[in-house]
Amino acid sequence: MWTFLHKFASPKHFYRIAGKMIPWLAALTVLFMVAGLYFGLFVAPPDYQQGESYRIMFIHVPSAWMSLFVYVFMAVAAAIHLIWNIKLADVMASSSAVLGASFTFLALATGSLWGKPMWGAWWVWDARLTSELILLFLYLGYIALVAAIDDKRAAGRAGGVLILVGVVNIPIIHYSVEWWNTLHQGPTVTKFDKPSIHLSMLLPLLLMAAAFQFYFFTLVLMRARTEVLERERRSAWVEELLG
Amino acid sequence: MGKPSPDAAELQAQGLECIRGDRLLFCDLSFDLAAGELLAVEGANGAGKTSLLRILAGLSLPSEGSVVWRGHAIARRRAEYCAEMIYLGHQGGLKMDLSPLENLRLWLTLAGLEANDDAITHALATVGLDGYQDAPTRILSAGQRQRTALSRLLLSAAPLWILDEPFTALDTRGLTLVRQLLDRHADRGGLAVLTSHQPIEVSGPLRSLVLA
Amino acid sequence: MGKPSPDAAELQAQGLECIRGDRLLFCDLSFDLAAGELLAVEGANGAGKTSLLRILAGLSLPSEGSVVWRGHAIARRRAEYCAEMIYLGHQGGLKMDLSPLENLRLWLTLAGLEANDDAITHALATVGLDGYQDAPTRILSAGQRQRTALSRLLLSAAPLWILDEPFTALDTRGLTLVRQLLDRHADRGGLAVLTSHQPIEVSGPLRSLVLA
Amino acid sequence: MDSLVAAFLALLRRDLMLAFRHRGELANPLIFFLMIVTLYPLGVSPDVNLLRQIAPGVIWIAALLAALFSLENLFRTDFDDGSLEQLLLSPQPLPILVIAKVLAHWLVSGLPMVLLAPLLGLLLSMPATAVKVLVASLAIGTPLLSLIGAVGVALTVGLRRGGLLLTLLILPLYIPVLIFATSAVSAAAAGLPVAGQLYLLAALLALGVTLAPFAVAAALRISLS
Amino acid sequence: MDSLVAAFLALLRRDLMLAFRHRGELANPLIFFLMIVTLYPLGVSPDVNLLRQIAPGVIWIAALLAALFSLENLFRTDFDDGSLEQLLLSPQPLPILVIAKVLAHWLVSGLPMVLLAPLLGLLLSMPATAVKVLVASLAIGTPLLSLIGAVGVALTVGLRRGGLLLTLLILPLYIPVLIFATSAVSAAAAGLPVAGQLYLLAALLALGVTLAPFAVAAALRISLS
Ligand code: HEM
Ligand SMILES: Nc1ncnc2c1ncn2[C@@H]1O[C@H](COP(=O)(O)OP(=O)(O)OP(=O)(O)O)[C@@H](O)[C@H]1O
Ligand SMILES: Nc1ncnc2c1ncn2[C@@H]1O[C@H](COP(=O)(O)OP(=O)(O)OP(=O)(O)O)[C@@H](O)[C@H]1O
Ligand SMILES: [Mg+2]
Ligand SMILES: [Mg+2]
Repeated sequence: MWTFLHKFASPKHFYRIAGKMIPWLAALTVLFMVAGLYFGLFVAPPDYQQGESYRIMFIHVPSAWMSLFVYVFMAVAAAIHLIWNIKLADVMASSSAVLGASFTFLALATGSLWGKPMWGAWWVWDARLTSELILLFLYLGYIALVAAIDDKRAAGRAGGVLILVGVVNIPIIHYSVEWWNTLHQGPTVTKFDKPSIHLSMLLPLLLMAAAFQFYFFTLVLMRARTEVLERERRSAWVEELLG
Repeated sequence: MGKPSPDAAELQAQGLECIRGDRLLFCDLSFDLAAGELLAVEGANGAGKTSLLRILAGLSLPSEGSVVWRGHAIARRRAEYCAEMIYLGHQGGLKMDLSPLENLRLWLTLAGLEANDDAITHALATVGLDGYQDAPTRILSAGQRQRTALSRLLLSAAPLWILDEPFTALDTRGLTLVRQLLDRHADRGGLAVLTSHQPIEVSGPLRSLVLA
Repeated sequence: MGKPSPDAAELQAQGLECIRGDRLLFCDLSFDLAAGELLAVEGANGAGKTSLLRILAGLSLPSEGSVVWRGHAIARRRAEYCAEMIYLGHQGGLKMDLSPLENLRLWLTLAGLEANDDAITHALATVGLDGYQDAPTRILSAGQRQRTALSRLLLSAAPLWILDEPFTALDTRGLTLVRQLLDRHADRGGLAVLTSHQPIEVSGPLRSLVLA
Repeated sequence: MDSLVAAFLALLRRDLMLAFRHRGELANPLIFFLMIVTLYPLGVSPDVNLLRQIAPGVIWIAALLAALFSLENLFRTDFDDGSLEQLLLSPQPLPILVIAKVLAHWLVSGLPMVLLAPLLGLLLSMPATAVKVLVASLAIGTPLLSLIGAVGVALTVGLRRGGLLLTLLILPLYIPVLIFATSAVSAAAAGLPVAGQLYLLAALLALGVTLAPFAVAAALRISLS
Repeated sequence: MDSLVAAFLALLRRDLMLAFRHRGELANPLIFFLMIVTLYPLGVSPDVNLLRQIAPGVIWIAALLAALFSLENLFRTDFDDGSLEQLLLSPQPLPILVIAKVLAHWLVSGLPMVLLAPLLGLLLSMPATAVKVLVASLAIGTPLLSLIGAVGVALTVGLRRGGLLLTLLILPLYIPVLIFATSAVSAAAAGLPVAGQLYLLAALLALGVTLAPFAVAAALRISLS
């Protein structure tokens, strides 16, 4: 296992293995996405309170989850990079940032689309909404910092430190709903002991969540591959590859 | 470059490589330096002298290779290495709003040495700053600032000196002074790595390393 | 110092006095400089060379006396004087985030000259910065920055050069280059006031002014 | 004359280029304002009525702070790298060059605020009429902030750690601008006429544009001597 | 060990000395803070009820901005004159030296605000119980601001014109502090218990004191390499 990891962590092997994984991941993304959309849009019944508008949940909730997940993923990668000095981890972190920011933006946009019928306003200064906005700022801060430093190695490590420091905000975003009584929905799905959501709605939600996960990994690997090529452009194997 | 003689060598550069931006400044650079040896790093403007010295001082990391001090990679034993090394870069590291005396006092304490005002005043007088020890550094001339920075060499017993263009802005008496300091350092078994675009005339042997 | 010969003199210092803090750096300092003459200001560290040059450039005011250019006190005709003079101080006046090309382009325009990219690229190549014209100045080495600053001398036809330690950080080829520039400038009837702690070897005559 | 125009444009261009060289920088003022405005619902209260009430003041104070924050860059970096020295040695009239620099500063720090104000007003639920006046007051007031700020920076540029001293010098001069501007916006929200305050602001701006460049030029010469 | 204590004290002393060398500087953060707070009655509304309502938020936001403003001095000047390089070359453990610098920053910028808060609370007509909690929240929160800020500055110190970038990096990290602190003060004003929020702040501070110095040290090494 360890040797496999080490092998995987070498840029050359990563490039090759990732190249093989991408088509499979892309196929899974499409599969889950189609299934999720089908169950979500055609099978799941309208909500007894919200009618049809609740269906935006199938985009909103997965992207909100992803916005948090990607940050944690980046934090883990940054930690690996800083502690063991594995360059590939940095490639992963920096390739994820833009995706994370996009998911966050998507959660914000769909959330405010949903907020209009639900709360009568596009935007309210509620704890969870605000903290999601802050998450967007965290991503943007990382992107700006990395872009501002010329030296790639230094940029990666500086960004890593920033990401790790920002991790404190993640639990705050997640628990903000419990700490302050706010407008936003409390945990409905993540209460595993007694899910307060009907199965016919839960199933498409989970399918969509899985689809988003696969989508993220597909894109991250694709971005990481170009990034690896860019960084290793001076090495023998890349020159050989590009002829 | 001299042959590796690992037993005597105090400072070793092992296969150093430095890449800045797209340019490879040097690669596979190795040398050993034994006690009492002075090494002049030479090269045209932009050859990579400053980059090399910063790597030797542990301020930046080489993209390949490592620097070894008394048998240990410096990245592993940073504190011990820093206690035995003085680095003087292009900038003196002086606070313009403090006097030379205050600047040196802090520097000595940070270096883990005892800050003795008499000793500092004496050192400042030696480098020709008699009467300036309490003036704010801001008003000193370029050469006087350089002298203040150099007076550290008098105050510490660190065996390794890493000096980036120590002769900048010095007048002829200043030059002589630094040369004498280097001579004495080598006599006592100290090591020094330095750069300079002016000839370095020391009485002992001076090895040189040319960066192309 | 040469005798005053007011007719031929282009630059005149008349009874200059400079006091910094409590110290009188120089007083009653007068000299004349005619076309084609180079003046080396000499003196130990802290003698007041930089202070004098800044007064000559009109950047600071002397406590007594005045600087006269072609018969007029420079304080009166600042614009005309500035158009005919180049001052290079300890700092190059380069923006680290811009490329040498961009830096020079702006400088030329500010100096009221036409900024011609080909001419600038050519000048940069002459000072040995071929291939660096579009790199951010931040990444240049100390000597390369100095060369960028010096390339102004190639681009302007100003008759008066005021150069504070132009040889700093230059390697031997850089030194030769600047010496050649000075020679050519004198041949063409230009004037220069400069300081340096390194010997200034020019082929023409070099007057010198020693500050004690 | 031609060479003066060329110098003016070149300087303006350089300062804008420096501001936008780092790819991200362009978006920064935007995010800065958004963030400062975000602090209020969080720190004060998310209550819509309250927010609407404090909105003009909050946006204007943010504009003021943004100007203050970015002022350091106006001459400080030029001073540190010696290019201010070279500016003073240009044969072109210094006050004109100063205007180029101040203009660049406003384009980077003030203009985005003017353009962003409608969005911020919306976020803080301001009424539409008030938003219009807010935009107008920002359009007239922010150049004034840049001009006044430039005088302060020019005076303190030679001093190390002038940051706080600068604030001390400038904020009292900013306060009249703040008062006129916010009172115009509040008047608009209350349905009252606002022309008086806006004319006053415009008069101040006219005064600033004619006098400030000379003050800045003089202050720079003193700071560098 | 002894030499570590000596180095710590010497660095602390130097930074304080630098701050107080210019006679005026000592009063500056204080005046800055006072001024920001006075902008509100001017810019927002002099209505007492409104002011009382927004007071905790306003005071805290001012504290936050004052911290942000003064941060530049924390490492930037040291970087520019090369003394940061020398700090990194000290054989003493860098995180400890970082603590000395952050402590000096807090003593100059944070402590005055804590001491001044009762006066400001009075000026904005806050009830006495709330003022007490305000002081407590500032006492726990401002060191946290200095610590978090230090990380941001350390990350951006090598970059020219880091001002806006710094804001972008730091403000998101400041927001939790702001939220807990102001919610404590509002709770106190409403007669609710506040121990929860203050404990949380204290926990964050404990976390900050133990972790931030390491993050700062790492960031400094990266920025200088
Ligand atoms: C701009 C507006 C909104 C934003 C920024 C936002 C943000 C978020 C975030 C960050 C999460 C993930 C929480 C976590 O897993 O810890 C989430 C989940 C969720 N949101 Fe929103 N939201 C918004 C509007 C809405 C609206 C209007 C509704 C519907 C009433 C809604 C319903 C939900 C639901 C049901 C969940 C799943 C909760 C769970 O089980 O964890 N959101 N939202
Ligand atoms: N980020 C970068 N990208 C590309 N090139 C760089 C970068 N940083 C530095 N360089 C180049 O690296 C070279 C080495 O610079 P260094 O300062 O080490 O030279 P040096 O030998 O000390 O020169 P000098 O004698 O002028 O002081 C320079 O040519 C410089 O242009
Ligand atoms: N404000 C001041 N108060 C007191 N003395 C000052 C002040 N400013 C400068 N000096 C002194 O003036 C002298 C002249 O400085 P200047 O920079 O002109 O010297 P220089 O000849 O250029 O020296 P170098 O060869 O070192 O560059 C120095 O001794 C300096 O200490
Ligand atoms: Mg060098
Ligand atoms: Mg000098």
